[in-house]
Amino acid sequence: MTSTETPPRAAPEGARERFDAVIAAGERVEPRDWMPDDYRATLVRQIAQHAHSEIIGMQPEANWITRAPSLKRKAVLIAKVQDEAGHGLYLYSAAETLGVGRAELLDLLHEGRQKYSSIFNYPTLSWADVGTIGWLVDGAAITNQVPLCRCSYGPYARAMVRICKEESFHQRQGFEILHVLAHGTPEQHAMAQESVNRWYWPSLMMFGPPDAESAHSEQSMAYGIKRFSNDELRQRFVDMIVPQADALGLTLPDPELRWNDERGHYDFGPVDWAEFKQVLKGNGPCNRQRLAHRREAHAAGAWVREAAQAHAAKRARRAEREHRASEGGAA
Amino acid sequence: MTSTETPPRAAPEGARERFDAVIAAGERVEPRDWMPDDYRATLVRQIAQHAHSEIIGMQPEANWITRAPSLKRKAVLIAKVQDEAGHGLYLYSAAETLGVGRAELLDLLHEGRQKYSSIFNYPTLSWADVGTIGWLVDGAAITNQVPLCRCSYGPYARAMVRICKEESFHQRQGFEILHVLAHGTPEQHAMAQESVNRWYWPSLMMFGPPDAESAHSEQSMAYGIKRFSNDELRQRFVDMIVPQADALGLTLPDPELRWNDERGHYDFGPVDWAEFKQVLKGNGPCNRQRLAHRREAHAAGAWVREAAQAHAAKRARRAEREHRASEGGAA
Amino acid sequence: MPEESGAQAAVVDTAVTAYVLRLGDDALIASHRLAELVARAPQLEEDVALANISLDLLGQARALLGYAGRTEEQLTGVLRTEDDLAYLRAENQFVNCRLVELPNTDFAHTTARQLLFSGYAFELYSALTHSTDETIAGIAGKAVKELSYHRDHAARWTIQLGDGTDESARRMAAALEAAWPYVDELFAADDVTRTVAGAGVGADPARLRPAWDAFVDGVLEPAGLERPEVPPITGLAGKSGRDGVHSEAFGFLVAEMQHLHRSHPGASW
Amino acid sequence: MPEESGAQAAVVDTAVTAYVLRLGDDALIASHRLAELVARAPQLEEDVALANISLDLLGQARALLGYAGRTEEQLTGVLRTEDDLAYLRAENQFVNCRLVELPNTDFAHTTARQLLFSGYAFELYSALTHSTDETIAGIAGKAVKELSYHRDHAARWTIQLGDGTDESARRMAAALEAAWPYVDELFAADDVTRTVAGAGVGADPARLRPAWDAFVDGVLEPAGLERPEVPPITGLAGKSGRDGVHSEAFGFLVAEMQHLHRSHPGASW
Repeated sequence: MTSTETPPRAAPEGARERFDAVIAAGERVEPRDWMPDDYRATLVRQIAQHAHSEIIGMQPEANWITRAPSLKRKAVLIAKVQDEAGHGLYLYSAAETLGVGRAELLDLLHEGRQKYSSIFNYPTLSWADVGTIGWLVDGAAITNQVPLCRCSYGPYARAMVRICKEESFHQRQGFEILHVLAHGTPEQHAMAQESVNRWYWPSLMMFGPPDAESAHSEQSMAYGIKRFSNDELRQRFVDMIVPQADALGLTLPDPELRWNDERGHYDFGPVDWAEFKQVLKGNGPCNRQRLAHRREAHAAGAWVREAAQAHAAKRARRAEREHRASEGGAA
Repeated sequence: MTSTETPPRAAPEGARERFDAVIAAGERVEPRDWMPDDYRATLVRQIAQHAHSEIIGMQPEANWITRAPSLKRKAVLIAKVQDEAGHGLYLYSAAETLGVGRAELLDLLHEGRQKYSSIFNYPTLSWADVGTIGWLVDGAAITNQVPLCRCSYGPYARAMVRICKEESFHQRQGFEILHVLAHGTPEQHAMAQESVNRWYWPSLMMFGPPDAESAHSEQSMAYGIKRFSNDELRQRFVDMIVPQADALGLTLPDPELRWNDERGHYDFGPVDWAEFKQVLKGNGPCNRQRLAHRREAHAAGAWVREAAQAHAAKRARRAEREHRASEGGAA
Repeated sequence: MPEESGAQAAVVDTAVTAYVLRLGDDALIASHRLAELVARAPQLEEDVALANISLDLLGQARALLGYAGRTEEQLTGVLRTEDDLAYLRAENQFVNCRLVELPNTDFAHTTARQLLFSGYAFELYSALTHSTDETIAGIAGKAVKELSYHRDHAARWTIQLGDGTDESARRMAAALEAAWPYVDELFAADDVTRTVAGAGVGADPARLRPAWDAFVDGVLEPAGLERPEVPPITGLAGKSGRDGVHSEAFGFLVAEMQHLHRSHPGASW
Repeated sequence: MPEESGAQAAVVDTAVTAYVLRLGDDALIASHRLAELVARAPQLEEDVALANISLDLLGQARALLGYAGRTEEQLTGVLRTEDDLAYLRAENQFVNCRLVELPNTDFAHTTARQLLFSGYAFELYSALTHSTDETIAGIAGKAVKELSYHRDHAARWTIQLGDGTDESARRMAAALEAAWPYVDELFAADDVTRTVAGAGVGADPARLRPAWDAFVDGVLEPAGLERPEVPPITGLAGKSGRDGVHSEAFGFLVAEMQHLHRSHPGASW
């Protein structure tokens, strides 16, 4: 036990031991099982952040739906953003199995008290960004998420299986968009390259700070929520995308990028964590915009959600009255 | 005196006679002069409608400012819409000389209790419409308005002199826009012709219903507010634009249009007053949109106008306090 | 008289091309307006639902525009693809009804537009499943299943909003009133509809109205809403959406939709 | 060493072209955002005033873009007109600062943007009246008179809103806070500014800041507003508006502005 762990409240006899045994055996914890408070808190924080990332992540891509350059691409993009909304739904449901409702989590997001992936604080400035987000951002997300399919918490692990499957599909679509651009007109090629230049470094930052500086990681590893370190995942991602960039005919904007035979990995240059920290602190190009958009959509929809509730309540009252009336009639 | 005339209230001795003499002599009535109530009411109604037309008329043209196809045309268009706002200002000021404030008149407009020229209930659907509005709509307006420069009410007549001067300038600009299009690419020529086809008949309707059906006209003529009948002005307009259409290389969509040597005028086909009446009744393509736009802009600006008033009041109070303090200091 | 019947066949083919283009444009623009709302819906389930409906309509649009292009090619020898038709026509070459281009002023306006349009499109495609044109019948067979869901979705929201709070009832009534003047245009007949209906290829729009009326009344009643008493909006000298005469808002939609495509003439995507 | 000085001259000419393009784009986009408000202002006097300011800026933009095109022609042999530059560049070829592209969220946001921008542009063009480039000095001489009015107009409204009602003070403070992160970009130096300042053609942006600070403080004080304590917004890997990296909103502005022109390649207007 680490010193930061909250002592479990009202743990039934032997519950802790059973929990530890499940984790040790690499088996699944399910909603009705007893679990330590900090396990629950870690999961809620992570699932919420993941859910928020899905719904905030809709914005930069939705930004290009109305301007998509062909009807086929428009259809693919709408379907992708729709999938993200669906991922948000699964993940908020997974969080609900831990006793936290979607409305509460959305409030925390809107008040800036829970985070979402900082990558979505960068703008989509060209059509090529739709491709690059698919290739690099979804690629990084998958690298992060595939291990989560074996996460110790059942509902989260199962949501991740489904999400990863769809994300791989999105990554291939992104790659294909870029491939067409990179092999298109000179303007299209330039558009693709400019986009990759902007997104490459931020996508490396998606794996979080270097292991030496990473909070939370150790306990998450012990609990079977996290399985690889930030730096391990980042390396795995770089190793994956370098040959893909070659296949695209695009370059990655890192002069220090080269194969290291000894390590059996690509070496890459230092990440500019100063910019990353500014973006994390809220000063990125789109932090304010993303939250404002969410808050506005949520506020603009308040009367609709209230109407749906009011209508449901009216129906329930009417059903009750009819039920009573029929009983009265029967009596 | 007609039977509809309201008896003047508290007319000073001989005032009515002096008023009648001024009208008969074709001289000017000025704000501080006594005038009959119905003269005042007719003028307020007409000036208000004219002012409202200027500001509602900004909308169809402003609709193309952000899409103007060259920077030069964009500048000309902004300047034109700005002139219209200026015309609105003169005209509301002229109405104020009759004791009715701008805020009150705007309320009447927003509540749909005062009218504006029905021509602005048609949409601008292509860039060519900016040219056609200048040529046909401003052309019709000038035909209507030039006689008003000799209107018996001084402030209105003087406003009209200035307005007509600027409108002629606008008409020439509109003609020039159409001339360039009509002599441009086949697509541009088609754009110009399609636009003229849509605006021709509505512009003829700007002169109001046929004389036989026109309300208000007779008294307005007697008072020197109106000087020519609707049908006279309409004929004058048609006679003006037919050769201009030839010069443009565009056709007017009336198969019955032809020179009549005996009359010394162009004959033209029957106007579809049924559509005109539907538009007047509020069912034109843009009636709701124009009023909604005005109401929204006005409502969105309420806090700004309130702030300006509050600030002025604060300054006045501060000036008063300082004045008192300096008097106190001097004492 | 092979020449005469050839000429007559060309008249029908021309009308079919025009008719399919109308259907395609209705679906394209209806889809586009819904697509504008993705990531802006009142709740996450609606982001999914609106995207879904938008996608269905886009699928219909692609099938229809593609077919319109191919039938046009038979007449002109020049093929325009679905993208040529969506991205390279001027505003006044789009022949969708004005209803589908009405802006998403609020969720009630979106709901009203969807209710009135999908109610109409459902009846239309139900009829078109019997089209003598196999391609149209095929497209209609798929579309009618999708539209049945769209119609239900709009009906459910109309009832929830009409029979929800005072505010939602007020908004839903205002939205219906704003959309209602564009209904008559859906059922208007002209040479094109008469020709295609006569040939058994298309549907007579007037015949669709009774079922549409019954559907709409069946939704308004439980929603506690009245049929708006507003007259139809006029066209321009009798011309309206089917003739390429649209609203001012439509120009901005087209500009946004086409700008990127037009900025790269001849490029593939 | 005529060759070396020739190369050096080309470096300066390239920098001047880039610099004038920045000035032109700032004016063009600032003008465009104001033009969006015509017929939407809080009162008729403001419709006149905003149109007037928009027109002044458009006039500056035309002079500057025209000159940028001509100086570029000296280097490339290819002339791009003011319209080529405004209508046929991609979004990421515009080099305006991000401040001028901020949307008109409400009248306070418009006022804040105008206050910060025209305060800066006034100092800039005051300095440029001494440019060794006669064309730039000439444009600046006219612009500085116009900007003096724009600056006064924005200052007057900032004070009226800041020292008006509670609501207006709250809105004005929020608007200032939203615009403030984009201020540093105005005064950032790079190779272009260093080269043109060194050649006496352009101004060293850092030198403009003290007078700008004094102007803004002199407005905020009677407005009862504080300098917002918000850090500058980051660029993207250090790149920002001057490098063609803009906001998402900017793409929609460009699409709307260019669609018609791009729809008629080669046409005259």
